[in-house]
Amino acid sequence: MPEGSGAAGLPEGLDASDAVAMYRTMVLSRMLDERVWMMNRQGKAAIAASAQGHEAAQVASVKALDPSRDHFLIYYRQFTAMLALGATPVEMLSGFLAKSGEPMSGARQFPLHGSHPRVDLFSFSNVVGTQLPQAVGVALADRLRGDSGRVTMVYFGDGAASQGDCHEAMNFAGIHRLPVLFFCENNGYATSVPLRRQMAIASAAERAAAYGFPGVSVDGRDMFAVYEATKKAADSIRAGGGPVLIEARVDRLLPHTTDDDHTRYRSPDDIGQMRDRDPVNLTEQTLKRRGLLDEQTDRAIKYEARRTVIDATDKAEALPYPDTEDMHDHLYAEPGRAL
Amino acid sequence: MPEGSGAAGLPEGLDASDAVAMYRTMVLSRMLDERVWMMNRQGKAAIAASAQGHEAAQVASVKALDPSRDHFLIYYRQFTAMLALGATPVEMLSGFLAKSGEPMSGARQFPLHGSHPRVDLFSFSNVVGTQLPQAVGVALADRLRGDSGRVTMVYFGDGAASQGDCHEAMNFAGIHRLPVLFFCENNGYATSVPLRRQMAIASAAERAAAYGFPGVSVDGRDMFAVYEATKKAADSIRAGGGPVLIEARVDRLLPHTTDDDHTRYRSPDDIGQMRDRDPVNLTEQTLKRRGLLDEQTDRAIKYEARRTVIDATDKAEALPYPDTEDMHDHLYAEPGRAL
Amino acid sequence: MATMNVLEAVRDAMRLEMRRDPSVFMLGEDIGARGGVFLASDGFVEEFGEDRVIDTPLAESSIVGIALGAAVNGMRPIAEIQFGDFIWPAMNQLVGEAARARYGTAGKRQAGMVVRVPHGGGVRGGLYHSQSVEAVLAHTPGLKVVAPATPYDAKGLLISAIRDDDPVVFLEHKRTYRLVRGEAPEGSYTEPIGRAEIKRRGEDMTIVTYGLMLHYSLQAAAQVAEQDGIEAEVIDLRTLRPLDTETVLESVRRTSKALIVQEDTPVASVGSEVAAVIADQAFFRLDGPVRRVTPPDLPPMPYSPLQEAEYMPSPIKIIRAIQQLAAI
Amino acid sequence: MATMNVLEAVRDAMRLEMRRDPSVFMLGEDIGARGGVFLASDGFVEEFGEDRVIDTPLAESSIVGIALGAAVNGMRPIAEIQFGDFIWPAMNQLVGEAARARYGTAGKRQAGMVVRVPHGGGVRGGLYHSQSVEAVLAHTPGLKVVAPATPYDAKGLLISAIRDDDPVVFLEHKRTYRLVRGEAPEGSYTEPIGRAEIKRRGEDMTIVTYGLMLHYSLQAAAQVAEQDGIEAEVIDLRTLRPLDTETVLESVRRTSKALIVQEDTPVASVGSEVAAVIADQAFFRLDGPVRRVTPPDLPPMPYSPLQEAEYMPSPIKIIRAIQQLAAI
Ligand SMILES: Cc1ncc(C[n+]2csc(CCOP(=O)(O)OP(=O)(O)O)c2C)c(N)n1
Ligand SMILES: Cc1ncc(C[n+]2csc(CCOP(=O)(O)OP(=O)(O)O)c2C)c(N)n1
Ligand SMILES: [Mg+2]
Ligand SMILES: [Mg+2]
Repeated sequence: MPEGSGAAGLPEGLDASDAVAMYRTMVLSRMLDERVWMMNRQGKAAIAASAQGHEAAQVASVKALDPSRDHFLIYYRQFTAMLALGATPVEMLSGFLAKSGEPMSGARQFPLHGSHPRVDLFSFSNVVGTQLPQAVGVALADRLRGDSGRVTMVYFGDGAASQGDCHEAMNFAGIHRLPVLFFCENNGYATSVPLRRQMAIASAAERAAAYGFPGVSVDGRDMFAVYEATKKAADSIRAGGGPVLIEARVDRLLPHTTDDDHTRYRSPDDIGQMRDRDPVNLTEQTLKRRGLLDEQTDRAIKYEARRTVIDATDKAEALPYPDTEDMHDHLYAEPGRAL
Repeated sequence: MPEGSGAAGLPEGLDASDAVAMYRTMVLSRMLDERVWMMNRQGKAAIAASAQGHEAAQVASVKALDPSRDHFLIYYRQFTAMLALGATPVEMLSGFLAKSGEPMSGARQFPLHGSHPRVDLFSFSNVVGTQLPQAVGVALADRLRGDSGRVTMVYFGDGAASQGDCHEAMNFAGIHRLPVLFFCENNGYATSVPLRRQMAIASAAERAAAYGFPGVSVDGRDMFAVYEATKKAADSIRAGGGPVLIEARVDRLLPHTTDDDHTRYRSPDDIGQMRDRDPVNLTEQTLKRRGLLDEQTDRAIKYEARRTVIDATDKAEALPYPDTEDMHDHLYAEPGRAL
Repeated sequence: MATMNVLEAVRDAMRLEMRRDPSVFMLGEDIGARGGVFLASDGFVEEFGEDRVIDTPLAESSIVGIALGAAVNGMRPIAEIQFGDFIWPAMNQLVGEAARARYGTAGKRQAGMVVRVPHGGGVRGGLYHSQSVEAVLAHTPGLKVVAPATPYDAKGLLISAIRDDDPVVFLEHKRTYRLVRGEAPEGSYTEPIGRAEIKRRGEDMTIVTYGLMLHYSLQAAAQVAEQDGIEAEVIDLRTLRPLDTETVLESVRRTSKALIVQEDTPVASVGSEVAAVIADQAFFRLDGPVRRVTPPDLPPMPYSPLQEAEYMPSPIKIIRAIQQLAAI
Repeated sequence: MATMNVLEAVRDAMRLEMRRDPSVFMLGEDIGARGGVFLASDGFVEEFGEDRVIDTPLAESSIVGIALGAAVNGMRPIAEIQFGDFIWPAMNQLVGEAARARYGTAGKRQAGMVVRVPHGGGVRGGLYHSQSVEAVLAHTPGLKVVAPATPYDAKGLLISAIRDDDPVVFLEHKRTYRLVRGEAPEGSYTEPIGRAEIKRRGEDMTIVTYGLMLHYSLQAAAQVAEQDGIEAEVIDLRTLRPLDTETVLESVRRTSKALIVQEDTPVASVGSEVAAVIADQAFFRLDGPVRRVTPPDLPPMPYSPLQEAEYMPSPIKIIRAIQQLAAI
């Protein structure tokens, strides 16, 4: 972990309570994520993609931005990011259970898809990579309005980097030096396809050079490193420095989704090794080692998270399914039912 | 011009008669191309894209390859390349006049589109960039059959480099180290859009690094430089070294097509400067300076070209239009007319 | 009122809206200094600047994807796809994303944007500068698809499209650009999206058409009226999604016969839908089959001139179809 | 004969052809070690090696574009698009390029390739794992489009598709993969592309359908036969392009009534075309409107279970439509 200039060697901009709060979100995310997986096994959640292993990268990258003015385009694996941005556990579970009141899409879509009513965050579709040109368009709109100082943060996976849309988006952003932060959560796999079958280079960050802006690769299991890199990038973007690409190297601790079985394509060694660098554990150890977290607080955080999960589960399960009639709404601005 | 190790400082692999033959093709191409433009102004050719300014790059890149075993995927501006590959002047004109016997598509398509009956060369469509993944597929087929030693040569413009397909193609070729030569004729414009509005980097060749293979930028007005770079790339590809990207820096001496007026977006200076580096003139001067071409031969070449153009014009104009009934053929392998 | 052609009507509509609303901007290939390959934005970059008239790289998927993102963030983009034939790389962003931005967020986001698409044949465009691309667009819930045929409709409908809060694909038939002239108000006005218009009254049969084919159909109708005394009603759909089936059905119920004329290939097309709606909802008022005039089921369209002419529906072919249907 | 489900039939067909013809190879996302997300190629990389079972990057346009290039150079690729919903980025290479490779070269090149597309809904797939994508494909001259509903048809038609010298899009309904079991020969056999099949005989009306809806239609037909004495004939189109209009017309001329059942949304769809053909060519034999059962004209399809169930056509809805049409 980088030894920053702040308290207890924290990166500038973070204090001890921030660090603990970030850890708290990670713990909550992990436990809620585990619950979702269980709900799938119980037949309650039709499908889930887990953020386990991505927590540090997500919580820290969100922390480095400013949700009061920045835009967030996410993808399906951003469970922790959504919590960090303010989605409630009940909201999250209502998505997995496809229940009424689900805030993103009214449960028309898979979990995490749609748009959040309180946060400037959207994810229109499951079609991998489409968010990248859209993010560039969001940033362009800010530029055209003269609305400066905002960052458009777009998350994507290593898989998405292979899409034509990724190229077109980065190229346009580079030409116009738009305020876009391209944040690649590189977990080494597009479902089952390993990185060496996805690109002939060592790091996705190298791609930035092809578009004339900086690319940075960072250990995505290290919350402070991600925070520092993202903060630096965001500052530069806000100052008019143009786009930045960050690659956060993470692990996908679980199979691609609840439908997947990663033992078909990952060796026991591979799976074992990544478990040893679980970012939630790493963060816990680091915070304790640095004296930012004591045992008692940690226990309280975990207890609280467990209670929150139980409570959210009860509440989400008690929700009804959306009315069938509702599916006819919002096709066009004009009200009116299709045939 | 590079001073190679061959005769009169020619690049290895070229002798004096090759150099003259290449020049002869350039002269013919230029005169025939001028004729085509004129035929458009006369209302005989509905549309034409000119290769003027691209001749050296095309003739030399073809020369560095081996049409008896290599594959060529071209685009609409490859007028000189087609002549160099063996298309006859009458064939070329029949395309512009949309006449019966047009060899590529039976005049179903714009000139230069379709597939040549004698050369392993095709261009399915006008949709810019689509040839790039197709070329990768052609090379993949060779690889799968164990048909080694063949190069798949794919030509494209700087405009095409912005397409998602370009990214996807290069990425796949890089991963599988396929025998593809990506040859970009960078004339600085996609129709009216100048390079700085197309990419934030100085040279399209820089893109290769993003895909893990070498990229080379070469002065495309210099026939010998293009030959050397292409030969070296082809040798390396044939030896199993994987793809290479070559950017040939050229000028588009005329407007984008006969429908265009480039004075709308190019300054008189810009237009004037490029005329001073006309590759046909440059080549003539170089060959003469090096003693490879005397005045008499030059005159003969030009005389012969003029005769060829006149003769081809007569023949092509005398051809009938294709039968209307023919348009029903070849929709599927099975004969039979659509409704 | 002023006399203008379709291209001028399009230009006029855009200029008026660009002047009126600072959130309107344009992006596409060669729309800046070049003024668009058809000169639809001639003079725009000079008047509105490079920020609002953006020459993009040659990359259609991003043109639509960026427009979508900008629309979601409150701007009103007008994206130009240079030729309909080049819309295919953008289909994912258009059909998969923009069309569902509102529906997939249950109304929390919207994508008020226009995708202008010069399209259609009969212009010596060959296989890749002649296509009709409306079938898949008309199929897609969430899109609006407009295909005007006259300067009046082009201008009024384009202004409506720019102000619309949903994604509108605006199909401009290239052949009508300079060929079709007509009256239109000089100032701003709107025509409603989603309404067909009866462009000629008649009681013997209903011709349903749009785009360039409206003009061929009107020519044919005039001729059969004169030479055969057949009075064909001609409906210009104008909007292909949502379809104004009411106007069509009301007419067919009156005339009892329907002929559909389109330039697009026949299978699973806009014309198929019109026929299907008639066969379902006007069946008992029909006294003859629902006929269609379309090109052959071949890729649009051959480059060589005789084949192109043979491929395209023409007034003559429409006349023949009218006569045959009238004789039933 | 063996009993198998649709997924096993697909796997069997591919395995047999991979063994028979070394020019057959596969490319797509997760088809290697993962065996495909539906396990259609389970065990293939082990048997045929990484060269012939290629895990591609996540990039659909190149999957189809590379397949096309390989096909043109003499191989017989089977490209997999993981879900129909993700075919949109590849539309350009498929509809714009592959479909026209033969036509645009006047027969000098061909693109014998298969694009396998698991598609369809009723699987809790939400807006992006449920789509029907056949309309635009069926619209496109130069493509062949196959949509089998039974293991027998899936296996025989897929073998035909792999051997076909033109691009074939092979639509596999995800819900049928494990749900639908049936008899099929163990060895190799072909079923002809372009032929519909009457899957149930009847004289009171003709139901035209395909894919998952075949099974719902057969259930509905059996039930109305039993409870109402209505004998519906059920035609399985099997191939959506070229359409076997002969079989449809022969049947409708016999039964005088037509009901079209499809899972795709209604507008400008395969069902529209079938209706249009009937309204044109069987008009004088019809004694009732041509009816359609489709989902509402909304993006397929909501994720929440009650809405999804309401969205999908069902045997009950088909029964109601049969009864209504029979009563006319
Ligand atoms: C265009 C498209 N193709 C295929 C899929 C199916 N799919 C869903 S996620 C995924 C892998 C994505 O990998 P990556 O971008 O690395 O994200 P990760 O899941 O690893 O976080 C695939 C192939 C899809 N959703 N969209
Ligand atoms: C996908 C697509 N978009 C737009 C066009 C229209 N168009 C034809 S050529 C061209 C410019 C191509 O520029 P470049 O690739 O640099 O080739 P050049 O003409 O300069 O040789 C454009 C925009 C097209 N043919 N295909
Ligand atoms: Mg990944
Ligand atoms: Mg260029």
